[in-house]
Amino acid sequence: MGFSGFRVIKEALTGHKGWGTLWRNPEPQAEYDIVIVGGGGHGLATAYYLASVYKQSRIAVLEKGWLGSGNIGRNTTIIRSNYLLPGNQPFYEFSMKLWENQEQDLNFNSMVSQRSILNLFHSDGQRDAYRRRGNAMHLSGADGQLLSQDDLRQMVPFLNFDNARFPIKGALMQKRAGTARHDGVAWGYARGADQRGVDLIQNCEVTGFRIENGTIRGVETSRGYIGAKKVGVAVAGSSSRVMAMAGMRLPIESHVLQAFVSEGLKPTIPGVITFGAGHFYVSQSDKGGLVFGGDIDGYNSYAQRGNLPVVEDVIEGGMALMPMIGRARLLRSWGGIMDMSMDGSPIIDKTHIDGLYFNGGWCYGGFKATPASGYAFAHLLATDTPHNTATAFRFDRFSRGHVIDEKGVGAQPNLH
Amino acid sequence: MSRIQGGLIDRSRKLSFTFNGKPYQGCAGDTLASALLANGVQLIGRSFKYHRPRGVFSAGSEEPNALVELSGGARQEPNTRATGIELYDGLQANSQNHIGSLSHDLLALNDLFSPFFAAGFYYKTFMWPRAFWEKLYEPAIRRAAGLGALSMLPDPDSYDRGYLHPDLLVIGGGAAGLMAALTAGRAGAQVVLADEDFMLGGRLLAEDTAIADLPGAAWAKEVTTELQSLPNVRLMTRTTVFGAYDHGIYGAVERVSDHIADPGASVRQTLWRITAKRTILATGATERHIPFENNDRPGIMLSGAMRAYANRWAVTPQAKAGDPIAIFTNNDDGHRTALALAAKGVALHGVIDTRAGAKSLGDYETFAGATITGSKGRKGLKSIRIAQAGRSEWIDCGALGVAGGWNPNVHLASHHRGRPVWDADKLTFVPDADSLPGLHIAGAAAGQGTTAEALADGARAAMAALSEIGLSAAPADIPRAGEEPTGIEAFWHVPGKGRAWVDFQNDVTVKDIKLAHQENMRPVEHLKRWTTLGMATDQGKTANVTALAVMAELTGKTIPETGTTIFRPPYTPVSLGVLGGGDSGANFRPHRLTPTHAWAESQGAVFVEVGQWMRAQWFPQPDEIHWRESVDREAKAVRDAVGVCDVTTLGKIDVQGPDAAEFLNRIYANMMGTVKPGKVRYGLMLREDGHAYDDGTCACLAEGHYVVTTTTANAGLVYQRMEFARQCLWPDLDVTLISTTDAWAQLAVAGPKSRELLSRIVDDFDMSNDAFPFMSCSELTVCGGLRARLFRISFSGELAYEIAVPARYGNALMERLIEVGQDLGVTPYGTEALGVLRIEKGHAAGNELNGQTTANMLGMQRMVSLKKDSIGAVMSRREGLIGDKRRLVGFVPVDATQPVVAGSHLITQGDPVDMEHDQGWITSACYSPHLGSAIGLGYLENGDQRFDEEVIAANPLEGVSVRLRVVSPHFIDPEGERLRD
Amino acid sequence: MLIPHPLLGLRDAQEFTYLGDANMMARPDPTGPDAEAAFCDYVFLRDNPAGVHRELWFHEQGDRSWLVVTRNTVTHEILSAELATDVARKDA
Amino acid sequence: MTELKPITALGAVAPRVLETVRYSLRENDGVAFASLVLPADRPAPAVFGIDLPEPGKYAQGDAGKSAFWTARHQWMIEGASLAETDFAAALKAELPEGRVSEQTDGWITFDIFGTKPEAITALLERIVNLPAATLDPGCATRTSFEHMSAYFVRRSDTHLSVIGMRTLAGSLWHALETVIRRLDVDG
Repeated sequence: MGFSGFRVIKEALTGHKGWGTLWRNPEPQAEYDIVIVGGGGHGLATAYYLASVYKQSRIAVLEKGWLGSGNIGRNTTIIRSNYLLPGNQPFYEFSMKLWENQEQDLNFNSMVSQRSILNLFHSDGQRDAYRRRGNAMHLSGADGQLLSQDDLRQMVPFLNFDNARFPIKGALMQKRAGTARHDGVAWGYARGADQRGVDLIQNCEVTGFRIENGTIRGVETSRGYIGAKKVGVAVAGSSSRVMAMAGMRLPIESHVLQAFVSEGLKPTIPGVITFGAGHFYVSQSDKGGLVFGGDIDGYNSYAQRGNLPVVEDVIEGGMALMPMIGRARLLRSWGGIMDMSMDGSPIIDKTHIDGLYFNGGWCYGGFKATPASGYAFAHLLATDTPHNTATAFRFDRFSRGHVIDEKGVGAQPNLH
Repeated sequence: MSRIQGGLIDRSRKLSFTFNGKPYQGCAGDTLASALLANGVQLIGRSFKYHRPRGVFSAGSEEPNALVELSGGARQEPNTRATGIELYDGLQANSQNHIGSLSHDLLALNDLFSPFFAAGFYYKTFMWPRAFWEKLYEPAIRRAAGLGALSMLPDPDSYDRGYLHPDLLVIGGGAAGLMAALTAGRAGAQVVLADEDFMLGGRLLAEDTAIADLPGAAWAKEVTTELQSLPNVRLMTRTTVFGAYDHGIYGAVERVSDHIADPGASVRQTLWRITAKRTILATGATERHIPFENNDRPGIMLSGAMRAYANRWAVTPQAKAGDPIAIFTNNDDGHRTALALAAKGVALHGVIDTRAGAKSLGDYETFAGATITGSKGRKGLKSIRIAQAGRSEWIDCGALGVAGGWNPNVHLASHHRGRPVWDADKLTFVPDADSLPGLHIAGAAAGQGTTAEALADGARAAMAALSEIGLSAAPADIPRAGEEPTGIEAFWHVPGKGRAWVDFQNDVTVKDIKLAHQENMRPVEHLKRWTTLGMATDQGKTANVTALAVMAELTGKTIPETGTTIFRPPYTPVSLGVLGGGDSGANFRPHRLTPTHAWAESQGAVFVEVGQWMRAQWFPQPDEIHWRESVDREAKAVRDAVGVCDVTTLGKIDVQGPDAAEFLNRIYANMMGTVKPGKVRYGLMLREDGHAYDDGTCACLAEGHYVVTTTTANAGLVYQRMEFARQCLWPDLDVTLISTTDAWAQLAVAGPKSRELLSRIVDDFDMSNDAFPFMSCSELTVCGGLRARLFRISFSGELAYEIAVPARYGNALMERLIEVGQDLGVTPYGTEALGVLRIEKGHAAGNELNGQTTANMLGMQRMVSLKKDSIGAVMSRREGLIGDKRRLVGFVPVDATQPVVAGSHLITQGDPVDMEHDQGWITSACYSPHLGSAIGLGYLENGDQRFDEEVIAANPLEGVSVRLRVVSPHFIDPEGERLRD
Repeated sequence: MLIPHPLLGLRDAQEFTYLGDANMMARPDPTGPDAEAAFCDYVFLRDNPAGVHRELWFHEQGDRSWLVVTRNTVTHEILSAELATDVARKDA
Repeated sequence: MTELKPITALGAVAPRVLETVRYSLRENDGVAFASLVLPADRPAPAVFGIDLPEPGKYAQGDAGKSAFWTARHQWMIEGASLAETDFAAALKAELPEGRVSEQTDGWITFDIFGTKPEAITALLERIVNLPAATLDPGCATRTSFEHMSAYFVRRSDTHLSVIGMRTLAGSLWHALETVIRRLDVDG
């Protein structure tokens, strides 16, 4: 039964007895047409679009923990399509369009809030680079505006304009950018997939691939062997470990990214703001917490926690940008594992093993990509051809020399 | 008023404060919470979702309810726990999260509609129509949500940082912590003892248990005095250790002056990073409550807190002294509160004990096998309903203490994601002893909760910790402590139809947990996220274990099967001011000043931030109104006469050694090792992935001695990469690298008259073109014996030099050049003119060398030598790099009055303006005074074959598009005659 | 984190900058027959283990030495640290 | 000697001095610096009467000359009041086999004198993240402070030199002055 305001009222008046489960807890079947490894945002979205758009059936999602327990459950919830390079920008704009219809599509309020993003710039060189980027956005059909300092003083008067080490000279704004409720996105896709017959199997860890003559046959799991015609892997934070079971080395390093939330506050910050002269970005959740982050810690890590230097660095940036937050308090910090690729851009591609497909290397930008990543991966799994917005996300771009390096820092993942 | 006898407050020091504008008095030693209770104030705040009236629930940092906005103006501090605010004279506090007054909060309407706000309701609605979310629903939700408000004014206070490196860090100054610190301190170890309270003693201050025949608080004071006398022990009160990080590093915040009415010049708080060889976690325990219908009213609090208020602060929490008090418990600890209150002559209803066999431990009534099934009193508790043996009865009650058992404070032990283990006897999670390397857990934090246990365990932990680091301690003489009963039987919540709160601040009730179960949100993380349990500012310190128990009951699993509770840093919320401490304004990051900065300042230069550097951007003359006038004048002066510019910011690396030439060959794409003494060569560096990285010059001062320059931005990184090559790739090459950027002031002297100008300052040095041609270098002296280095290199395309002198003379050299060159028209120029000059000459800089480009794109493919290996050489030959047809070219507007705008994208005439037809972009642009029009550089597909073609520079971002003509990037002297002249 | 510098003792990791996998010291032979493929592996592919990892740290705020640190990426425990030059000479 | 007049790192004619209750902070523009690298395969000889120190250490020699370890086989040689001389040339003459780089104006010394040893200890707690023993008298090390890299040389129990990059002198002074003034207030 669908969700709606009327339904909420009806259930409230009858003791909430009518709400069913958001999804089933099915036992794994012996074989599926398509097995998705990873019940995070991208895996669940993939399953949803496979079932809804590509009309595939006999699909399972295998999740080693609980649904949404990956990076979809611990991120700073920003959605945007303000990329520079042609390999990226159309894909993220496609994702933005999917966000814009997501709640109605899923019948689930994932609280997509198009409250805008401001990328501040602090020098003429940065302005030129943002103009190049803003124009790339327009070229791909996205929106963007270049704001002056005067515009910003009107819009976000609490920024440190007058006593700054790196004066704020303006910003690239994308109005359609904003935030979404991260858990809600996972649950919305999970519920949608479940309603379309996808088996979402929790506490089911993939422990190996069964590969015969270069073709995938199925996966070994903590709940037994499961046969599969096709296997799609979308396991951010575990990509290298999982693909190593198929004998692959990846152009990926795993790093820790910390994120932070303050205590709840009355409305303070209108949209998303990123500091161009320090490592800091911030938005405010509907509950009132300032949600912010900065750089990755910088060393390989699977520990899901970071260290103090980056905590201090991020918050120093925040204080320099908006010194009115000094009296707010940090409530919680956490760390997620980021699969940092060698050029800072993701991979959605077939592997050299027939029937084995890979989706990963999202660095710390995977959340905003969730809908398009799921859509494009579903397209690849269903049709064996890349989705037209994701043609550049190939494995062989590294060896052939077609990297998609937005930051221009080369094969050093901790700088992307 | 409900002050009673005794306590640890100083009744002789009265402190005035206001709450919601109304004046009150308290005593030194009070917290805001105890002082408000002493004044009969029960209603202090409103809950998050339903805006229910709330009062003080605890006596410590676990407080979910009594949050206030402390102070006013720019110092307004929202969400501050009244239980942790040390009272000072003149304190102002206000309640928060209500519209209208605290007692008549308009948002309390939410409470009436609470059935609609069940767990997860917002995921199910507010979806139609789509546009209403941002415009209507979300703003309304945001206004109602949130807690306190920021002032929106910059934080006026200063914060400090510090670093400590003790042998032993003891966290918590209660019985276990004091005993641990004493044991280690007497053994001579370097000890830091940190406690969040303003007095040491922890729970001893709240109890009446005797130690060594002294009241616990008196014993704590004695120990404190001894610890203070030990030079190797540092006692840090008002200091919260908030996070456990890797390798024994802990973060702590010391509240230096928050408790002082007038802190003067003192910092507000200090962030300490404590690197300890070993750590003892002696953080005690937090009490649980037992949910029952309407258990959230002001006047209902934790039983242990009630005992603390009576014993330490001499207050009881009723609105009126004399209103009777009751205790609801499933364990012996509730009875201890009854005993403490009875001993102070407080009127007691008795103890409602869920255990069938419960008996009174003193002179008060016990209702065995009884529960509380409801309460009344909208803004303060009026009555409770006691159910016993199938009957229930309403009785008047002014305050209720609830005792559900104690949870060890495992927080820091779980910061490395270590999971606590369930102790079925004690009915609680205790931390895994191996949860964190180097950490020993002692006392109530380890489940050793009686005073006697804690004393012994603290001493034991200290000895164990010291022995691990090679220090020995004499076995401590453990003082005798009074007995404390500890019996407990599981009882997690009182079943019923009404709302029974589990998590007070976020308004999560037993019903919400049931709904989460019904909807299959059963894994503990789903439960938390669906209901928001434990997500409030207290991180669910008083709620999480109870919630697990409720879920366990629903699923039929055990509590440990259902889940565990782990906590994330920080232990309690920490101000962003102190975490981002230090300078947040103009000194947020250091400034590097060039050696001529003082002179430039005296000339009225306009400065610009270039990374860490402050550089002169231009030097306005009195009659110049627009910056372009200054820049045009400066650029022209270089083309026509001579200009001087401080270029010290370029990185300089001294390269020495017999293998220096070979090393440079491997670092640079082009052949560099063959540059002869007295010569300079331009060089291009690639990254190992084959992309262009940095460019600069290499001057050979003598055989085996070179000075390499880098771009300003990459100075540090190039040095680091060169060290990598030297140490990690080719350790057998005998070469030395020393960064000498700061040692030399380097001035560019450029223009047709530069030779003439320099010849006026050099000491006996032949400046002629023959003796010192283009790309020469030499060591020499200037201005009567000052050692200097002279390089004949050009960035502007003019005859030009760079001269370096010891940095302290840079300022004077600049003055001298300007002074002696007046007749030549010498002109100082800044970075803006420097940019114009290099664009006119077609020199790539940061906008072109942005890490995405190749030697091909720069037109420098021939510089990548095929005769030798160098970093990036192999990879630069990959198909994608070789096949890249974009080339750096120049652009002029077809209509000379039009601008060229950097960041515009290039589109072939007639093509649609979209990504598919993107042909490149403008990297740099300026107005060229030499050409009298705007010019630009940019990368264009097949650009080197498209000279004279007209293309569109599309700038839809700003709604303009300009027709440009493709030209050579060398707007000036394409043959390079001037610089060789 | 604390890094046990072979010459200077325990130093806070904040004094260092991180490069990554110590395999980056094993630069392929540029003259080999499959040099380009070997370099592609060298530059782009990583083992990225969850567990013991040999990696390069640069003591930027100290003696400017490159260290090979052996560290567990799951627990962050550091098992050893050596001067990269010594390691490179040994491996040569 | 040149007819040009030098200025100090802080941009003035005379070095800056700050006297507070517990500290004296002095810009010392007179120290000459040269870095010395010696071939790895030989034992380090004495230079200007200095036995070149071990890692983390500082040593004094003849006539105001001293040295501290900066990296393996590498030292910074200091010459008090020799900043106006060609100190690198003098060092090269002393030790022809050494590789010498002139560093005099690469660095600036800020001398801090505490009224008592405890004053220096308290200061070190605020500015360097190192165990106290790392900077006992006779020790020297490089570390970061307020986003700047500097050498810290403990010349005696009441004398600490902070040697920072010359172009950062203003920011370094600001940071040191801030800490010193706070310690006067908060101890």
